[in-house]
Amino acid sequence: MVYKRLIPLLLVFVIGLLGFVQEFVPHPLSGQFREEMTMWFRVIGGFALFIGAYSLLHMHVARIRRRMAGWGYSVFVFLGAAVMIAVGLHNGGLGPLAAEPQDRMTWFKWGYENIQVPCSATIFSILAFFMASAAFRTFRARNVGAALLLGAAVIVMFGRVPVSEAVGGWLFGVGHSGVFPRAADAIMEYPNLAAQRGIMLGVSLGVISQAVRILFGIERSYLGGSDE
Amino acid sequence: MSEPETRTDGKTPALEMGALALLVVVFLIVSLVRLQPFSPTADTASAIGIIVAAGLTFVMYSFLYRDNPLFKIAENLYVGVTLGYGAIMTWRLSLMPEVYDPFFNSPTWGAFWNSALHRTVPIILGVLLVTRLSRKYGWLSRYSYALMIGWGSGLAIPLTVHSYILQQLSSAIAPFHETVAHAAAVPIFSQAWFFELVLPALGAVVVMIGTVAVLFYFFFSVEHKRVGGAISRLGIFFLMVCFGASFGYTVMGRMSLLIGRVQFLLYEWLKIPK
Amino acid sequence: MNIPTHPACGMTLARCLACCGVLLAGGASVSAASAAVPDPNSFQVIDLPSDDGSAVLVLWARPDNEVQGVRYAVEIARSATDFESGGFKTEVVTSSAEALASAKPEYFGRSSQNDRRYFAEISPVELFPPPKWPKLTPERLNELAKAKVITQSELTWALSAAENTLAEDKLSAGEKTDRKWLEDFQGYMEIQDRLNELARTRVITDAELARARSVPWNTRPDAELSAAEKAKRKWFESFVGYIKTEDRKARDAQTAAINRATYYFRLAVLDGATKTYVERDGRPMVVSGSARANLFKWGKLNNLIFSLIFGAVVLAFIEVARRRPGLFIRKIAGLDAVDEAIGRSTEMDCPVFFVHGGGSDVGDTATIASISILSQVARRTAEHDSRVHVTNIDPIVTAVSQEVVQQAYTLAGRPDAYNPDDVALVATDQFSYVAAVSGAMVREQPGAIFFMGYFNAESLLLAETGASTGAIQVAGTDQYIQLPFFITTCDYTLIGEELYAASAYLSRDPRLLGSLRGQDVGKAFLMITIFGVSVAMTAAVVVGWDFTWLMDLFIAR
Amino acid sequence: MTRSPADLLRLRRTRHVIYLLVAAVVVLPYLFQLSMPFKPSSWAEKLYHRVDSLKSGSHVLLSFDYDPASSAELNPMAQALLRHCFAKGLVPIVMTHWVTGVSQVEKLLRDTAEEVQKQTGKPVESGKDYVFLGFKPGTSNLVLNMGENLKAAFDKDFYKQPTESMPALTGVQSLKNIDMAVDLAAGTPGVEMWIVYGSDRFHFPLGAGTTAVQAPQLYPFIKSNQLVGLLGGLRGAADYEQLLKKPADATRGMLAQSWTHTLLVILIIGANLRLLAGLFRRKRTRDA
Repeated sequence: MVYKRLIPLLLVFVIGLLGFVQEFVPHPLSGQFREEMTMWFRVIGGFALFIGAYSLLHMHVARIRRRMAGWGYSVFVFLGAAVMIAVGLHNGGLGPLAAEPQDRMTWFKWGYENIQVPCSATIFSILAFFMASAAFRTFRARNVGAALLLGAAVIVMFGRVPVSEAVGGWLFGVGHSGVFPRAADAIMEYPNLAAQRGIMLGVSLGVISQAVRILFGIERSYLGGSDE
Repeated sequence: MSEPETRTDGKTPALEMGALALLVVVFLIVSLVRLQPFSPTADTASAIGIIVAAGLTFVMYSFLYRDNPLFKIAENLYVGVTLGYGAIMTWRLSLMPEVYDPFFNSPTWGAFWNSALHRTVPIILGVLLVTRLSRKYGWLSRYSYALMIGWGSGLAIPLTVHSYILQQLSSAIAPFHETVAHAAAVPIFSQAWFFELVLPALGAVVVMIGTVAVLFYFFFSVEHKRVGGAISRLGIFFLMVCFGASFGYTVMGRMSLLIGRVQFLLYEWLKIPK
Repeated sequence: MNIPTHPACGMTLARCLACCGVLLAGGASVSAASAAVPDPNSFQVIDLPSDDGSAVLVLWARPDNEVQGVRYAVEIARSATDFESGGFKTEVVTSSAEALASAKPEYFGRSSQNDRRYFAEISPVELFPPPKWPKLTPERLNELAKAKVITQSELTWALSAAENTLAEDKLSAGEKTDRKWLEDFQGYMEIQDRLNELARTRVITDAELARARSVPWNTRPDAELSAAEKAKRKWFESFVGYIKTEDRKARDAQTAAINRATYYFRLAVLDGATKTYVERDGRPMVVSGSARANLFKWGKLNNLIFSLIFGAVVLAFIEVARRRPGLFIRKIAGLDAVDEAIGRSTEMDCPVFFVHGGGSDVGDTATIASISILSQVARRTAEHDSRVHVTNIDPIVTAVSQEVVQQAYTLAGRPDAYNPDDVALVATDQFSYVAAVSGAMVREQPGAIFFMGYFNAESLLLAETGASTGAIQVAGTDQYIQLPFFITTCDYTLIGEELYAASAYLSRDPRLLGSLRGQDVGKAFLMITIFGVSVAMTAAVVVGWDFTWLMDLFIAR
Repeated sequence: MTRSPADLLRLRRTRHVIYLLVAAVVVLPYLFQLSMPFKPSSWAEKLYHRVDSLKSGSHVLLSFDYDPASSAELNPMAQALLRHCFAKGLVPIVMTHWVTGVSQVEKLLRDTAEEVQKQTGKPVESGKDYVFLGFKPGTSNLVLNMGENLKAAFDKDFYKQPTESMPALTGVQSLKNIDMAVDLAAGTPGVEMWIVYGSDRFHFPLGAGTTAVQAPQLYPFIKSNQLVGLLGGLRGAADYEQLLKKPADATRGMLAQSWTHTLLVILIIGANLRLLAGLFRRKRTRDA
């Protein structure tokens, strides 16, 4: 009990207090201390990799072993990981201990630039389609709130692109071509700013109070729910 | 572009399977014709790279139409590749420079002892972190989190107060007296008076009312009835405008991502001239 | 025509008379200037407050009858005797608004005195920098060439570079390479010259000393070297790197020492040609002072006070809640839908999805909140005898979630129904996470989906795919840029702080309810401040009071 | 809101139609090149003029905190900024907080340097005319350390050259010595982190460029003068290109942008007209 709970909680409190205090201390020592801690976390952080790799692969092993639906596809996870790690260690013939060669292509770079990058970019870009469909489906002025939501959206959306200047000029005369952009800016600068400031202040109070709970060992869920 | 290149999933009729196969063939032919990967002059590796990238792009888009075997393959491959990439990068950027080199590549004994002195504890903590995987010894990892999360929380308090509370508070307060001070000289009912005093002041009022109303909406200890109800409704309205606005603002960014892909497919895969 | 000017203060006689009323006798220049000399008692040196000990402040009063645009010379020496020997440095301060103490409220506060005294910020290490390593002189280079350390051709480059003092951008490509060569060689020689010293101070062992000595200077590219030479060079490079870091530490220590030392100061008024010292009993007055590393940033006092008070309030309310359970908390729309959603997916015999945000991290507020929501959701699913799928992107959050879910099933009395593979890490990177989760959602057709925690761009990608499966969706995040997407695609959305409140609302855990109450007090304070101070400040401006101190209370430094 | 399978099917059909429309609207402008005038937003101008006002030889820290997924939006900005820096003889100190960004940032930097070299004929070398520090883990803590001592935080640059005696870094001991910083970020770690741990503590002017999504989140910081300027999304990049008088990818993209936005606006209005019509019809039937 002492080792499993008490000491960790004490550790949290002590280190947290140090972290809190050093923020107020201009003395060089506090700077050096922070540098040291940073280095510690860089080191510790590296080890999280093993947990990640294990838990991910573990799930796919289970799928394959249990012949769960679509287990065959899980093989490709191992394929991708294995090949990528292999070429990464091979590192264009220099081996894992050398720095990556800058001047030439390695298969590791190739895999990154031709598999990972296009996949990420494509999935990200799917948002374009989803925004269109989401907007079409849900931007209906059913009540005041919804009306405000869609009104603001339409104005800002339109005001952000050059075409709005053309349309504005055509509607309100050349002198007023900036109508839509200005309206969009106004919305962004006043109501939007207000709401965000509200959320921001509320959330930051939440953050602080949680930090306090953690420091005083009241919030412990990060230690894992069950004790033993 | 989004017109799916593949149109099937396990259960759909042979017709769609056929269409899928056909599209794959078409894709390959087009690629080979446009990029000539095997012509003696071409840089085969990068040409094939572009073909793979373009193929994956289409496969990912095909999900927009329907889930299908090619997507399932791509999805799992992608998960694997990111894992592999992450692993190698962690080795290169964290484990090698922070753990391996300081001990096994130290130029002098001085350097070695130096790293032994400073790095032993964090390395032990790192190893403890990994015990998370074991049901029996998992609790050991708590020492590592305790350190990381404790430090994080301790640091978070003053920094949050600094940049999110004080900064925001002072810039929420400033506009009023600054506009008033600034526009003190301008004659009443002049154009300048309107644009330099009245408008900014109105804006400031809107922002303040909005901020307060939204803060009130997040008030949990009172029922939102009568006056309170009215204020929190106002808060909701402000939130709605805010959400609408950032949705509208976001469209732009998302569209440009799509544009990015289109540019890739047009300029690099199909090689159409700019 | 030429206007007669006063020899001392260089003003037209008329103005000179007006200002200092000196006798017309030209010889009386001393008394003339002395009238414009600061009061000796005001001349002082103090440590720069709230800093890491790298500077001192020199202060002196502004003379009542100060001459327009006069300049003050602050003379700094390492010992009082250096003033005679001339071994002192001079900082010149021109009388202006920036030079007045009132220009730096963070140093001197806001006192009406401040626009009547000048200050100069002096950083000793800038005036008395630590000695630099001597540059390679032509003589030295010739010796080295004789000693066969460098070849004749190398000598010629080095000499040409050493004599060439043109600026970098004026050099031809050839000259550039020469200079580069010299710089590299300089670095090499510095190390070589310092090896003995390093060995003496036991920074390196004798073996390493020998090894370092044995590395010859050669400029041939790696390609031309033998494996052994390559290895030697590689080792020497990392060795140099190590020595350099050691040097940096040493230099930092040196700098600190230089700053810490005591320095001696004189103050003079530069008036045209003449230089009139601030004097005490006939001799130029000398004051001394030294910089100290301080222990508290006074500028951050408001920050500290707010943190402490707010923290105390939160803790207090948690205690209150412990004593009197069942604190009131307003209804949160959407949380009552949790049961409905789970119930429905049970009827349809579909799994319940719980999706952690792509930015989740076990130290993050939203993530911790979502974990405690998860425990409630899992509890209810267990009671409804339905399955919950938890998708994760962060290994540690995965582990915690597994424990939480297992616990929930145990509490619901169905420990057997818990399957660890239902709580899985499905990907390690944002968009592969999206791909994996979207695929899973489409294939398993969940009846209810919960998106809780720290979301980035994945929010809409996941929620829209989820919507296409027809599941009931409940979302919550404190990332306000992502909120619009949840609002438009989910049936219920917890906005910002509501997410934190949700865990309290569902669990009725007094600790959470208490801190929620504490946060409400904080919000009340913020609302009142924003409103009250704005009004007060505006009123002050209108009436013309000086309320800057009120604003200072909220300045973040 | 329970949905019947029929509803879901209809929804799917509508979705597919919308997807096709969007795709068409994005692709078509590329097949018919047109151009469209627009004037830069005030915050883009602020940033541009701030950079433009720096003396040649000043050090500008550029933190490119994004990965390939958002390069479509941020690469044009990065390119424009680098071009501007090189043109004005400023010394960009480039770094990234995103592991996944390293290689593309490196590529972008190299390409831009080469391009400038070609145009001006003057050599643009790493370590002399610019520095690429590359990536180091530690995010906020890394920034704090750079504030203490930049050369200790990065003792070597990306190309393994020691930073200690690097010509490009003369006079730069820590973040306190840089003349300006600009952060292009696609998320966290990003601009807010740079504000909290960087500019607020070490007092250098900070400009920002973000994906259009992030931008609204930064308005409060502009209002409170914690940011000197802001480029929002592709439009921001296009604005900067306009100001630089070097139109490139972003400017080209604005056209497709305009059309897609218009399409969305039309879709939404259409949807609401249908809603109105629906209400109207229901009212009719009720009256009858």
